Amino acid sequence: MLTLEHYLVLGAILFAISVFGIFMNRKNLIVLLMAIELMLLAVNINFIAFSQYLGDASGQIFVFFILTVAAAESAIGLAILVALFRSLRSINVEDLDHLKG
Amino acid sequence: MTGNLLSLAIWLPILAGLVVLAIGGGQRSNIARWGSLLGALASFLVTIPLYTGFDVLNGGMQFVELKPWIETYNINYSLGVDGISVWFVLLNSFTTLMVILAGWQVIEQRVSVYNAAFLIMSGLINGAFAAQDAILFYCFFEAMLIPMYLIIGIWGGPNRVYASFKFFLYTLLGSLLTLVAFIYLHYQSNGSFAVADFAGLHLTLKEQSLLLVAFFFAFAVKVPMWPVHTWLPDAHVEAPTGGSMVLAAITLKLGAYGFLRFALPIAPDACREYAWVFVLFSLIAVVYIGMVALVQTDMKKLVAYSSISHMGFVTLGFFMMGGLNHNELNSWAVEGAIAQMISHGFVSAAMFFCIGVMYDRVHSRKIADYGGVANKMPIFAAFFMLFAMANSGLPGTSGFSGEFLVILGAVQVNFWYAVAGATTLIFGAAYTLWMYKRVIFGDVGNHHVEELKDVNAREFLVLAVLAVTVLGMGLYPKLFVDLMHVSVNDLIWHVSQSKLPQ
Amino acid sequence: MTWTSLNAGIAYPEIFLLIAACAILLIDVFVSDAKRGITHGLTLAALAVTGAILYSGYIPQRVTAFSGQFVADPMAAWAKGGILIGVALALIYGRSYAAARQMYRGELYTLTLFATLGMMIMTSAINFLLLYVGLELLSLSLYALVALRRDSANATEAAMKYFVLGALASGMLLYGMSMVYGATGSLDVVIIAQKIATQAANPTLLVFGLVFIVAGIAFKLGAVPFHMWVPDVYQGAPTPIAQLIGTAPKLAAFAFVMRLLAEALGLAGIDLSQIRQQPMLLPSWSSMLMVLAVASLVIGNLAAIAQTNIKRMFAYSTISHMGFLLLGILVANEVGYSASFFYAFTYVLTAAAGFGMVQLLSREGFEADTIDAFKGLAKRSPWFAFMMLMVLFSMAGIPVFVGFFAKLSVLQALLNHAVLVPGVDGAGIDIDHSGLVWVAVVAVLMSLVGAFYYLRVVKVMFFDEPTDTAPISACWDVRIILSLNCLLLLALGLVPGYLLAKLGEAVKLSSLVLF
Amino acid sequence: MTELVIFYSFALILVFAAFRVITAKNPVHAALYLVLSFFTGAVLWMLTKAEFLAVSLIVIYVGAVMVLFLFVVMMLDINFEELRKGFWRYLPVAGTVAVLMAYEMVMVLTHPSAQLRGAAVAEPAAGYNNAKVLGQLIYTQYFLPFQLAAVLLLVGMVAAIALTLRKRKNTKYINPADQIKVKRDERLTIVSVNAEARAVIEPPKPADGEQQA
Amino acid sequence: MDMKTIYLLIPLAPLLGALVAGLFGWAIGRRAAHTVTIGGVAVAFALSAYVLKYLIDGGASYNGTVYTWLTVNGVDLNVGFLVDKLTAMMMCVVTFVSLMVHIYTIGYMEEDPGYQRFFSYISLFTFSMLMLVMANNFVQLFFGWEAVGLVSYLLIGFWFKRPTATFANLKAFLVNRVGDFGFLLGIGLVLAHFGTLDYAAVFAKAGELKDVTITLLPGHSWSLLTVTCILLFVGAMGKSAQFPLHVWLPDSMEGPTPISALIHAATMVTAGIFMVSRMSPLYELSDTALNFVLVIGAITALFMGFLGIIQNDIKRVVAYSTLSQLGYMTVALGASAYSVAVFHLMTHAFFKALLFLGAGSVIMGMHHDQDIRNMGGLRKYMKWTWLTSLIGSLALIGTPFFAGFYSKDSIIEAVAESHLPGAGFAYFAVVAGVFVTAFYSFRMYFLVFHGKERWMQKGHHHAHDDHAHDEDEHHHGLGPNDKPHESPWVVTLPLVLLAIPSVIIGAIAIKPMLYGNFFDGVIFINHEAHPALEMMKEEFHGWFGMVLHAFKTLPLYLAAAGVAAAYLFYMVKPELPAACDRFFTRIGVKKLLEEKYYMDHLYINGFAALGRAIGTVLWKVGDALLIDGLLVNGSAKVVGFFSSVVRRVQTGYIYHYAFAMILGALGLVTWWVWHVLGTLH
Repeated sequence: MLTLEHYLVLGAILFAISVFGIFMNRKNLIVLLMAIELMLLAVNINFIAFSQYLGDASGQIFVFFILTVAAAESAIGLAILVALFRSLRSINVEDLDHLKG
Repeated sequence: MTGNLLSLAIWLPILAGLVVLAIGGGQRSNIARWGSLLGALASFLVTIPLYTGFDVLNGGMQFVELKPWIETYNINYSLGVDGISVWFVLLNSFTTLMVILAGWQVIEQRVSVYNAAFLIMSGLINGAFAAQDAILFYCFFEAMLIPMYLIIGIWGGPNRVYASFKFFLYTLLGSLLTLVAFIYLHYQSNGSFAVADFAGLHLTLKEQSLLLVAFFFAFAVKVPMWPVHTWLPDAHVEAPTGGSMVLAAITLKLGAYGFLRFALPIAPDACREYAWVFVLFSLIAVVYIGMVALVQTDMKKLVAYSSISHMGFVTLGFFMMGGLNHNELNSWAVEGAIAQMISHGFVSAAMFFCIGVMYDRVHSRKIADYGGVANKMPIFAAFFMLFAMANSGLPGTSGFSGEFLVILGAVQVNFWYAVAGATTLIFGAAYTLWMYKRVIFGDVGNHHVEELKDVNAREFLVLAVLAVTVLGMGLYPKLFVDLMHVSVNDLIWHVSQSKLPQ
Repeated sequence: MTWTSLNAGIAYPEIFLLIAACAILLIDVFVSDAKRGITHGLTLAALAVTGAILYSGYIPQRVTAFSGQFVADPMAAWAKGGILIGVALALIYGRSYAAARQMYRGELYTLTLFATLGMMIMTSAINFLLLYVGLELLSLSLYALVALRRDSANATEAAMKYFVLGALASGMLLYGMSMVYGATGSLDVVIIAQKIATQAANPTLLVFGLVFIVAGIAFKLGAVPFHMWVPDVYQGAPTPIAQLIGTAPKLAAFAFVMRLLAEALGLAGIDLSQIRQQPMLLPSWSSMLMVLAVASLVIGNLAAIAQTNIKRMFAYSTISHMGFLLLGILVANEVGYSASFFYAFTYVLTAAAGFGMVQLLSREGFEADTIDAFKGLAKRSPWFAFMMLMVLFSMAGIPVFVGFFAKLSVLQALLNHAVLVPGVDGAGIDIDHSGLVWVAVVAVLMSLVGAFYYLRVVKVMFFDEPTDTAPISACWDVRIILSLNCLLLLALGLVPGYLLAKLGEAVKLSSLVLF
Repeated sequence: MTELVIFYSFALILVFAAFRVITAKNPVHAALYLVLSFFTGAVLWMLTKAEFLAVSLIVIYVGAVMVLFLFVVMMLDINFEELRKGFWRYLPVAGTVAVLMAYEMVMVLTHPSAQLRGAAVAEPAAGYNNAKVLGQLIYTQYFLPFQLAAVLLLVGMVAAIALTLRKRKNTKYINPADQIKVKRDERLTIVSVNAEARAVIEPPKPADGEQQA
Repeated sequence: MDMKTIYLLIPLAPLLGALVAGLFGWAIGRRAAHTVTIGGVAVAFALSAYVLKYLIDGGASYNGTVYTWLTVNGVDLNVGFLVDKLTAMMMCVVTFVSLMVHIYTIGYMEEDPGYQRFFSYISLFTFSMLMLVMANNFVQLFFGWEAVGLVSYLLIGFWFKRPTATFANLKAFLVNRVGDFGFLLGIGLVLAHFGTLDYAAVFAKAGELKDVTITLLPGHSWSLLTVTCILLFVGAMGKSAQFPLHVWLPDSMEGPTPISALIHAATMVTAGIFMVSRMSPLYELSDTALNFVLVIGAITALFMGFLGIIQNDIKRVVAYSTLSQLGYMTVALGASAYSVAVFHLMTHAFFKALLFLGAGSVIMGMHHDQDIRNMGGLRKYMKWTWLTSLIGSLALIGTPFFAGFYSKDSIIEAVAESHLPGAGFAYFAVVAGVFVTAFYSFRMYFLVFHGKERWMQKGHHHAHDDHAHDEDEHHHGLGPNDKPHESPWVVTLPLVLLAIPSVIIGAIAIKPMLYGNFFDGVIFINHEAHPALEMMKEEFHGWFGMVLHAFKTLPLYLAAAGVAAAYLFYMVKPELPAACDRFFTRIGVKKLLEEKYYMDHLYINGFAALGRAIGTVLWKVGDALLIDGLLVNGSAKVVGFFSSVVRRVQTGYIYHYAFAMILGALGLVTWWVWHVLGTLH
């Protein structure tokens, strides 16, 4: 029987993978953005699972908003990426080290 | 009029300072000078009624003012002076006047800021002495650091940055802990910050001890007691003359005053329990610092160390309080300590001023750069001699009264305390007069000394006024001490009671 | 569902602001670069009108709208007031800075207005979804604003870091929210609180979610170890934007924390004696915040010492200030919340003044963001040196500036709490509250360290000789408002009672009462 | 049972795809793996009868967001060889933390106290219409967030334009408004030529538009 | 004029003079300065004499308060006068000698630019000394005590350009401070146990506290009075230059000669003797203390006399003689013969002032050369000086009929009668001292006034004393062809006036002072315990009888032997001293004496150097290294170190930032979630 636990564990694993991706990735900013999308996916899985488990639609509404926000967020993230690339000529994460200390 | 004398004493100098800042900037140095002199004079005059109108038989707070300030925390604008604190208000206003005069020609840069800083500080210090609300006290106590920091830092000597930081952070350390203590007491006293309420609390020995530690850090640093004294020589050496005068004459007293007002009444049992620690530190201050002062090569540093040593006497006196050791009340040492505080206010201000007079001419504080000053500046040498003698505690000068009483009080508690304390007779004379000998006596030491000119009218005025106070307090200390009897007795009675929870 | 049932009236400020933002967005299209002042003026006017509406619509109680998702209470009103002031100050101080750096564009204003809207939503939202949307509205606008000076490598780098880490934090927050949702079956703050109070919630999921929520909040506040974006963003972002990030959002974040932790997860309005039967939710987040607060105080102050860039120094100091803010919140009672509220409110004013000074000294081609830029300011401009002095001492918490009273109120709450609940026995609430005394001691000791770096700036201003002798070129409005802002720090220090009382009252009136 | 098989198989694909997203050497591949993840995710959502969101996920993400990603990846002139170096160097630490994280999260969620074991994802009632339910909620109860979501998208748009739109120096473009506003005098200078004297010809003052070009 | 006003006037008149001369000396000129000061002192002297007369005639002694200086803990600390015969006698001595010195100074300091200042100082001194002797309580006593110390300091360093002078005055002040250290503690003990500082009240209570003991070290208890008296006596040791605190007095000769006469011979140095006599009701109760006093006095009397023998500086010879004589007085005190001590104090005041002033006159004549080896034959040139000096010397060595004889002989007798354990040694010391005194006195006398005029032979000769190397205007000495001249009348007149009492005062005063009722009610002697004076009283048969008796005792012959030896050494066989010198050098005694028993070394290279060394160590190690270096700057460094560590963590890399966040979240999960799970199950 498909249970809530299945979904939550899957969400947890996805979450961990995306986290792993964020601090493993030292070269490519784009992949970083993708990892964030993955994380949101994990959260969404949670919400949907809970929503269906609770028989309460508000969780799904939340997912809907997360999708919307994520879209806007990607737009801005990519825009920043482009702007960054224009000034830095690189999207290498390791090149982003002018601000430190 | 008498209703808000204390407020006047606090806010008048601050206001004067702001006015000086506003009108005396830029090239208008003379306006700044005269304006601040006027302000300081007015501020001093308004404190006179505090003395004349003081009810000697009343040990409680007088000239009380009470207005709510921050009602959320029940913090009040609560002022009042008793026989102990009234002197420091007067002393402070007086010293400020001297300081303004002392810096008259010497300070050429940013005169208005310099004078305003002192005026504002004067008001703040008055506030600290008059505050009867812990937070109000704390505000004044801390805010004072700012003008002093600037004074040392802007007009100070070559190493002024280090000194100013050390001064500020050292003293801040202690006061922050005290703030924690105050807040703790605030809760304990059911939401009151009134000092009197704090003193009425019954606290366990552990609580009292922790509070005492906090108070120790705040007030011992300010006094300064050994081993938290090392900021003082640096601060004194680097500060301009006026700064040193105020530091020595007033701000050190604040620390000692804090002990009287907070540590002793609030944590009497802990004070009794750990009195030996304080006595030990005080005696170390007298002996150890006395010896250190002996080998100083910088006049200001020497006088700074001497200040520490003298303040050691003050703290020694406090913890010789009869209630701490005997059942019988014994106010010798306490009144001696307070007299010593007042006297040290005059003497150290005078000493620093004297050094300032020479520094202004030669631009060196090194003893070795002088010699034979008496040949060129006989009047100055005479004054300096008087103050040096006062610094060594010669009878007939103010320096004697306090030391004498403290030693008399100490003998009654423990003979050996008195023995260690009385070594100041030797050390005090040794370091002061040895310096005097090397600086003033002898043949003209070098061409700088050769070119010296004797004191001008302004310097003469300051020296003369200080001389009068030093002699006056030496010859008739009763004038000063009579005011404090009742308050001191109250305090001692208070301290002699156990405050442990029943 | 009718218009009246929406009760939209209490959201008029937000509605107006939204309309105004859209209008300005449109108007700006027709404004040439030379006449950008129109946009500037309109934006300020919009903020002012929003404030006016806010003021006129003030209700001294908790009123909800939009199906219980939006609440207007005195706390929100005060917070919004602070936010509007903070944003307005950022715009005013930043005008010439922006003009000199190709940032003086309509987007600066529209995005700022949208960010403001986000902040206002954050303060008033009592639904996880709305909270999230408000947060994102703010965040997205800020990401863009940081990068607005797109030719600057530092700005875009800062934006990128901010963005990536912000998204990560959002992810954590969402994850936490999903867990709480799963545990309580609702996104509504009030219902969640009720479920928790009646033990109708799954404690494991709740605590699990709580951890992630705290992490998300900590990021927003910039608490250690979720702080690392702060210095880089402050330094990299154009100064007005750094100011924007460093001021108003702190208030929004405070409200956000209040809604999430105090109201939803904080057992607000519950008799303390009932704690016995409760899972350790309240003590959990309280002690989590304690760790974060102490870490922030220590790391923030220590790191600030080593800085040479004043914006970066401000950033670390912000971190430590947020530590202090958290100290008040973790007390988890009205006294503590009031204290933190006061802290956040005054911090907005203080930080705004600090950044204002940096911008005052900056000019075309000169950022003035190093501490050395302040060298000899007392000689160049005694007045502003004194103003900056007040700002710094206020930040350091020296009386009689308002910063002291902020710290005082927090410490007071902390220490009183320490004695108030000396560990309710049984029930497993095993936080040793007397330990909070030591937290307070750490806090004050770290203030001492903090005083050092503030003093260093004062030193540079007053003790050093100026290396840069160019006259200060700021226009009169900036001079006046900046001076007023700084003097306000002093005035509030002299008379803190009113604001303290009002904010305390606001917190009290706004508290969520469940039963 | 069928559900479980479907779940496990798609979940495995999802995890694999997610893993490949972050480890793929080429970001184009990563993006494609991400698409795959979204597809599998959508399938899993379908399993819970959340059809509307499953469709939305594909429409929004695969249809819009991922395309955007690919655009950017291809638009930027990136040296991928450079970006691939040293990826595995940090694996031990990062991997440990990630595994620990996953382990802890899973342990918490499967802990008996979480009471999730055996909690079936509820079967919706007959006649349940996912889209309708959501729609009703969004336009009533979630009216305010809905409006704000619109604002968010607006912010995204404004931001993206503000950050990326720039007037290139080499591109010539015209401003129609300027063109319309042009007057005869600005275009045509009538010079009275004196046949015998040398004429001094004032160059015409260029219009705003031209100057920009 | 009631008595109180008179008593007030006596100290205030010199004070007024001092203030006028000191503060306005620059305006009023020399003549006015010395007129006003001399006037003040003269008034004081006249009134003192009147007071003495009044008291001798049976007037009541006075004990009253002038004003209350301070009130603490219900105890009044007053400024007040106790005028009884002891006081009156002291007042007369002080004012008389002071008056003489004032007059003398007109001549002596004629060329000095600090003329007014000098007059101001000596008048101030007179005031201070009067305050000291007139005190009716310990506070005022201490006030006067320190005030005379101050003036002494000022006067020793009067020629402040000379390094030796400023060294000497600092030394004097500090050594005195060591004494005062004990003195103050003594006063403290008095207050602590008597509850008052008024003489009368203290003395009244002394009997009650006779058996009180105090525990200063655990397990040891001392008699309160013993401790108190010894502590008070430590003060006297400083002021009256008793071994081992005597080292300042010889050096104090750096001051102008008039003050050597006034302060360092006649008055101030006897303050200790006066004080102990005053405190007789206390000392009488402690044999231990008396014995201590006796032994200290004996040491001083004999060993300081030895040092006088080898001095070549005319003033130093007199100074060591003063030390020795002070030892005599102290011995008398120890023997409970307070009146004898005071008696010797008085006679000594006259003849020693005379000797000093005479020496000063010689110095003037020699143009400020003080080395007796350069003198000789001055008798011819300076008749008055010669004569008066001879009288002084005779008085000093105890020649019968001269004042010193009566007092010194009485001391020797008193010691002989004393039963204290140290009396034997003391007796030996004082008797041996007689010879020594006679020898060095007449050594000086012969060398100065008789024999060849050596300045002519040797030219400008410098003594080996360091100060003589000083190229100072006051030390130019006499050229080979110069002739010394007798000093002006202002100098010789005081000599004559002092010579008169030096001869006659002993015979006049011995009976009333020692054996009469002069000191009744003033000096208290426990005759049962200390019967010396009683026994002497029985043997006393008038002053003439005493002279006759003296021929039957050793001291007179010893004195004669001393004179004879001096004559032999310095008149008859001038080569003998060199031979002795070689002998004593060989056995090391010479060196010991030259180095003054190494006491100066001990103080300067021992205590003072040690103090400075400890100070340096405390400063450099304690303050600079440990407190500042380790604690203050150390904690700053630690903070700085952590700061740099924290700073380095902020690498600028997003993945590190994210990593920190993840770790933070993981930490929170680990700690709290597992925690909760643990508690739930």
